[in-house]
Amino acid sequence: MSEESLLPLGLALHATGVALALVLRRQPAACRWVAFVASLCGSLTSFALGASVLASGRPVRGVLFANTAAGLSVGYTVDPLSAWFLVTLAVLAAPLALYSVGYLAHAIPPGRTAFVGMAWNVLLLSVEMVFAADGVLGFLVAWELMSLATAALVATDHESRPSRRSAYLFLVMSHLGTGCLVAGFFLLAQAGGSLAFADLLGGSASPGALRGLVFVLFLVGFGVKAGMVPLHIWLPEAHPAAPSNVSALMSGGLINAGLYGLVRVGAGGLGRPDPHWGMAVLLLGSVSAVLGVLYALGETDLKRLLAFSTIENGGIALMAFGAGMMGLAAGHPGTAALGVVAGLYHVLNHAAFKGLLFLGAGGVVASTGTRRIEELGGLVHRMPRTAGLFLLGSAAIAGLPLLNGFASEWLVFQALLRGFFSAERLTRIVLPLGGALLALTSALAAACFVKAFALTFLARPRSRAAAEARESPALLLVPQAFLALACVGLGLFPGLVVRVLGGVAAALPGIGPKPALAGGLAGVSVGVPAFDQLSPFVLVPAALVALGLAAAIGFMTARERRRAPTWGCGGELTAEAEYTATAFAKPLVTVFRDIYRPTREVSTVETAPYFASEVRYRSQIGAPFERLVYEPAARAVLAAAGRLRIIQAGSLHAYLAYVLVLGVMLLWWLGGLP
Amino acid sequence: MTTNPLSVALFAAAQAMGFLLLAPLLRGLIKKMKAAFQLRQGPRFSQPYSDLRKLLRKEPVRSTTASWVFVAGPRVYFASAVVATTLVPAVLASAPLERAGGILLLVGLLALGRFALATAALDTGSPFGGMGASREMTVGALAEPALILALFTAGLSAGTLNLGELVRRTAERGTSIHPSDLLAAAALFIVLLAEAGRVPVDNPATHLELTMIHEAMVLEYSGADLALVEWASAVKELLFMTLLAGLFLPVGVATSVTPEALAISSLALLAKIFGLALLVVLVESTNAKLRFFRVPELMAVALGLGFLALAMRFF
Amino acid sequence: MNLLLATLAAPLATAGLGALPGPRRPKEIVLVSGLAATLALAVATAGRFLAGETPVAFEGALRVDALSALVLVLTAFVGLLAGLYSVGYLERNERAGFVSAKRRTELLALVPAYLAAMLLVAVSNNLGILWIAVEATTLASVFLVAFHNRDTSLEAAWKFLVLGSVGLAFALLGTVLLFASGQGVLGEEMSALDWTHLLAHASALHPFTVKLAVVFLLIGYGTKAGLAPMHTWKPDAYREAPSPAGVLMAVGMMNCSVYAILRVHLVSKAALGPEFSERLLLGLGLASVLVATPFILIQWNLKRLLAYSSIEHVGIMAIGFGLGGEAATLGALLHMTYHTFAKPVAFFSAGTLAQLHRSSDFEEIGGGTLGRTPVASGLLLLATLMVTGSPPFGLFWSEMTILKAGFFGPHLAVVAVFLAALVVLFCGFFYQVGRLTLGPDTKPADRAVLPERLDLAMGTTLVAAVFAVVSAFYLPDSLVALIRAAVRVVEGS
Amino acid sequence: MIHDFVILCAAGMLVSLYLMVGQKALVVAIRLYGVQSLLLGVVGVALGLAEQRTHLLVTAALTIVLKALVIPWFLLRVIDRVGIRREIEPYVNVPASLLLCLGLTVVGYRVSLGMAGASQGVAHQVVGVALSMVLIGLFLMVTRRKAITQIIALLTVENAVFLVAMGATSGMPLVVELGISFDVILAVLVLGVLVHRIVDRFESMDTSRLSNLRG
Repeated sequence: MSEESLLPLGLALHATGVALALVLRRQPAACRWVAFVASLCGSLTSFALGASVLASGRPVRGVLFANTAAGLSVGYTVDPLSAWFLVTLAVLAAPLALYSVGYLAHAIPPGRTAFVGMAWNVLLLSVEMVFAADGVLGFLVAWELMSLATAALVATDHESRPSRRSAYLFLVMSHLGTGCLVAGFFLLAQAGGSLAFADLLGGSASPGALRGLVFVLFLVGFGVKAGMVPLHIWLPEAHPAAPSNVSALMSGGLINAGLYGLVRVGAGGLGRPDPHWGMAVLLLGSVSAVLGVLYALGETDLKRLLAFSTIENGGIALMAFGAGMMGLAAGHPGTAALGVVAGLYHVLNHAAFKGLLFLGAGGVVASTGTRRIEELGGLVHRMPRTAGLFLLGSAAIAGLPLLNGFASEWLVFQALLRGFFSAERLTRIVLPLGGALLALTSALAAACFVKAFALTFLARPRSRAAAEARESPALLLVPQAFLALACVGLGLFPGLVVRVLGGVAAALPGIGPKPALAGGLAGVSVGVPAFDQLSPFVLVPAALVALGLAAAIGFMTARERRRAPTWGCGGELTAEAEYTATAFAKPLVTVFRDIYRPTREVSTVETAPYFASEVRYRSQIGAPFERLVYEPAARAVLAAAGRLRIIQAGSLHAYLAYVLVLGVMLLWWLGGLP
Repeated sequence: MTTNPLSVALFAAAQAMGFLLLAPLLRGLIKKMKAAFQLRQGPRFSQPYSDLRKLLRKEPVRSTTASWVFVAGPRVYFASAVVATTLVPAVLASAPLERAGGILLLVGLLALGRFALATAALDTGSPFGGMGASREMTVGALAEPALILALFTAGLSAGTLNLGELVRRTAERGTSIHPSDLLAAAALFIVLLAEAGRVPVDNPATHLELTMIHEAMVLEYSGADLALVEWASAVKELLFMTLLAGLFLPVGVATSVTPEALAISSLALLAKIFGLALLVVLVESTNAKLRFFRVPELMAVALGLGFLALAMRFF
Repeated sequence: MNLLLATLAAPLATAGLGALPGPRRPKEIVLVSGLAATLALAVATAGRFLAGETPVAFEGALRVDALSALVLVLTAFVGLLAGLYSVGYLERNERAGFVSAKRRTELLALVPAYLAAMLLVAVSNNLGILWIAVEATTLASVFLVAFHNRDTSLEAAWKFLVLGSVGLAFALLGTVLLFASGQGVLGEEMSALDWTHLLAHASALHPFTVKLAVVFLLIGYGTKAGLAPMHTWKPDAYREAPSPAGVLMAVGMMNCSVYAILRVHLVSKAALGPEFSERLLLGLGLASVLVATPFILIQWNLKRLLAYSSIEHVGIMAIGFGLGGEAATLGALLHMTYHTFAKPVAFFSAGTLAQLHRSSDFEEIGGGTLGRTPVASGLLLLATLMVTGSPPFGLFWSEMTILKAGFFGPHLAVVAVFLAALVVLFCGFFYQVGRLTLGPDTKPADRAVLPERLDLAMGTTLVAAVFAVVSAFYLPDSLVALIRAAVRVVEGS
Repeated sequence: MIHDFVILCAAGMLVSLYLMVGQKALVVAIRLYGVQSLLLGVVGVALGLAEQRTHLLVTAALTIVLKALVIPWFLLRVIDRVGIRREIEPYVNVPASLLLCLGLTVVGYRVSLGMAGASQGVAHQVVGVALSMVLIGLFLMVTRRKAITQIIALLTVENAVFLVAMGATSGMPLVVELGISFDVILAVLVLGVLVHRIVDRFESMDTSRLSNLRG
């Protein structure tokens, strides 16, 4: 089977999935299997393609279809960068497909199985096409399809207002983005006239005001999808509203589309970037990362929490890319490569652990019927496997050593620090600031996921539903196990990943070969002379020994162990007394109150003076961007439209007057002509 | 330095053992000196050892609510601390496992320990555990950036983030007291106070629920579990002091494995740590514990110091 | 007999037969077969043209070049769809117990008559004939607007007729002036007003008079096309006219008016160079797109929504022609073609919803129609995707072609505004259709809804949908050749 | 001299239009329209005789018969049927209307100057008159509420067009001419029918009431 035919094959598989789902819409069970097995095969195919391209480093090209009338043909090119994103997508989508089969069975009404199956395959098809498109039009088609399919999936449960609303919000935002992309691409193509990426994004764009404008348009257009603050507002709404398998795909797969675009244009695609570009990306990334994790920390809805953490991780990747772009601008391909590598690595890792976490959350939601952390708790006893996997995911996303999150964040730090020696003054302040913010981010992420895991799974159940939860079936657990395995593997052998990514970075215009980092089975080493290196698996034996020692100490010394109820200050300790998620986050919310702008209300019901029979406490975290930017804008537009209603007030005389005025104006203008 | 796996393993084991054995002594030392400051007799130096022995004898009582997480927590915490000791150069100007990684890995390991313990603390459903975990993570979240910035200052001025390499280079270069080093050291010291749960951040001696952080977190632990936690905390404290000493005044560090070099550097290390301990005691006995919500301000100071250090060094 | 004349005669004959009293079935069969014949003849005529000859009649007063052939075929296609749908439409109304036999006769006669007039527009080579034909379409359609004989339909018809007549008066003035501009050049016999003749002598025409004429002609035929600010009759007329008539107006009439405008544009280009009329078209087009935007955001009625969408689309075409150049013209003609395929789906599905709910107002239909009338609502959503220019459907390609040409051209500001308007239009359209089709069932309790059936009307809608979807991926080579040839006609190369 | 005569008639038509603007009685308006059409016919006859154009004569005859006689008669019948005699207060009062019409006349003439170079000497004055008539007629439609008035105004616009056809060209080709006239008649009939329906339905000819379709 030749490489050229792999992508068409994969897309065809997805298409078959759509068709078969449509045919079998009356038998949900069969429909599930067919649709998602098709999607699984499609993902495997695109994985094979991506892998072979990454292995050989040679791009694969081909033509998909041509619209003869408009004289437009849509071809594809899978170069290492595309390949990397294809692989990332497949790593997530393959287990997701399996999960979906089991999940949809009891997560959505059977009548909609076919719909979800179709939209799902369309979505994957379009995302793969986004990564593979070799020209503007093909890209835009795929991009639009992606948005539409996603919106459709978010609106799966369209009877509920939130999902309708968030689907629409998503549609609007992504259209704003698409508009910017269209303008950007065509403005860029204006000079050459060709719409092929090879000509547009080959780094041939000549510097100037126009190029700056184009980059801003791209930053907005792709930033929307990447969940970049302040364009992120759709993300925390849309991701939770969708079924969990879709949420996982959106968080782990779709924001990558935005990041992909930014790498394409940022890393030499528009020629050597201006220094400000990289700085802008870095700063926007830092803001996204910090705000994302802060809001995640303040969140008590499990899936919203994960969505906000998606914004955080997108931000981390952006920081890396930003640092890379700054390096590129300063003429240090090594640093640029480091930044790109770090960012791409983090993208893959994020796909792995965010997928894992969303799937776990999906299992929890499916078995308890609630997403509110306050109503969960104690699940570790009822769903031990899910709990274990979720804990691993949490540790990974918190950037703890020996897991993949740590590896990529380590590289991001390296990227930020490498820029250091080679940069001028302003950069030297921006980069360490970025480092500090990254450190803050990962520390907050640790706090956030202690909360996410411990308050969901540990202690006593805080609701009936939680108390009666039951473990997810194997069909849901196996994919999670796979992703968990990916988290461990990617964490233990960063060297191998970096070696692959070095090739990807080298293939980018403007970076070229000789990235300043070496990777191998032994691990990663950055900079010459050795600036820093990382080989986690050296630590594995030490860790095992130490753990063994600890276990031995605990085991040998104590003769017998006793079980006793938790000390409740003398009283009976009930689940109500437990620390809640809100309480857990309270100190940090207080510390960062200037960002959260929380509104709280405390109401006390006093039976007798000084004897409160009950105290109610509500705390709401403000949404500044919606409140200060988007809602006023929307209101203004609608108000303006409402005022324009007068044009069509129903009076024929007015209508005739329009014609008269137009006529008079034109005649007057004509009379003025020589 | 050496790369032969066996010798590396031995080296690592030796250093870890060293830390494990000496850490309680440091605790004892500090207690004693504090007592001396307060004109009290105070416990013996070896008191912490006896405490550990006692705890190890006792049977651990575990909550009926708790799960395996509760058991795993202290062990991971302990392990992470022990592994961390193999990443910092102590007597020799090289860390046993420095190949594994540098500053960032060290910070990561400490974070891992904190993560494990905080998670486990929430397992019993005791409000104190929750409170402690929440506060520990808060302080940690603020201390970590400061720590990283302080370490970066040292690392970047030496041009490497690998602790062994770092100490070697500073040792070759000799101690140059650049103002930024002082600032960074100060930041690191504040972080040390926070990480070791010292006044003014926390008070290791108190058991008054509303003020305590670390103690609240481990309130439900007993017996060997508690012993592991305490021991690991002590190791962490010693670790931080060694780090401070190694990074900012690398006087007499052994760059070669000769008996006299080792002897000198061990003595030097002991002296430095004694000095740091004295400093800690001074701070502890001259300051009152801060209200919890004032702690962030202290951490902000540390962060500011770290950033300033970096800026001064490179701007 | 002349194929061209046959093409025109077929619908006329159908109309005549339709006007006769008689039982329902046979008349319906006559209608459908007549319109089918018309389509066949139109295609044959176009085939003749492609084969290399140019069909003419009345010594060149009627003449088929690429542009005419394109419009002819598209219009005949819509005519057939409208015919099929109107039969189904009448069936439904009888199920619901409206529509007397008289009304039925009216519809069965007027639809083909209207179509005949439109076809005449498409093939007329003569300014005078063109004007007469357009006037005829107006007179034929005014009673279709007034069909339901409600207060509102009378109002709409009145506005439609008065505005239309004013427009036609302007067009006539323009025609006369154009004739006047060629005094002593064109001669005085009938053929003096032929396009071919005018184009041949374009250089000799008196420039200023031509400018004057072009202004009046553009306002005049712009009124029929529904370019802002002469668009005001459209929403009323579309809301009141029965769906089959609506689609004839929205697609057939629009194509024909655009055809007329194009002819004027050609003469103007030949006589004055491109800038003059291109600037006018650009202005009117942009105005139309911008006017449509707010009303789609605040719309309260499904059919009016479609009216504003068609104002938007005619604006897009005008912008395309106004931008000028090979690419933009191709985009505009493609837009016309794909719009012809996509709009019927929208009109028919909306018409079905309106008919089953006995109203086209959003309040009276109520939300969540996807639950009550899944097929129609699904088709409406599909149509929404099409008319908002979403990929992979045809209008996306044409809009992209126009945008590309625009961004490559000098009018960056205009194109930027245009693009922004497109984005807002998309959002507005989806908001309206979304709140109609999605969500929980919020049908007003007092309204009964006819059950959805796979009747002839629904079948027609499905067929139209299939055509629209297929056309996005595949257009027959002959049609493509026709479009390309039409581009050459407009670009005069 | 024939040209002066033509221009005189044209001016007369304009005057009649001004008179129309100046008063409110429907009957008078219709009569004025008749006079206007008659003048138009006279123009046709004059030009036809002067330049020996038979088909111009035919058109002229057609105009006189249809527009000076048939249509007025038809309209008068309509208002008899409807029984409405006076135009109620227009949107713009009479003095203001007259001023605005002056302005419109200026616009018309200003444009027509551009045609001064056209082949015939008379052309641009006639066109000037005609353009101002078109604008004023439209203005009349904008400001008057009664359906009939609007129809009359529309017809005067048509007259203006024919004036151009005769004065500025040597008459349109006959076929076209006939077709157009036929269409105009049809249009008037249809308008009349609609007016009937409207009056039946709304008991009024006041089109300003027809404003229920908004947005």
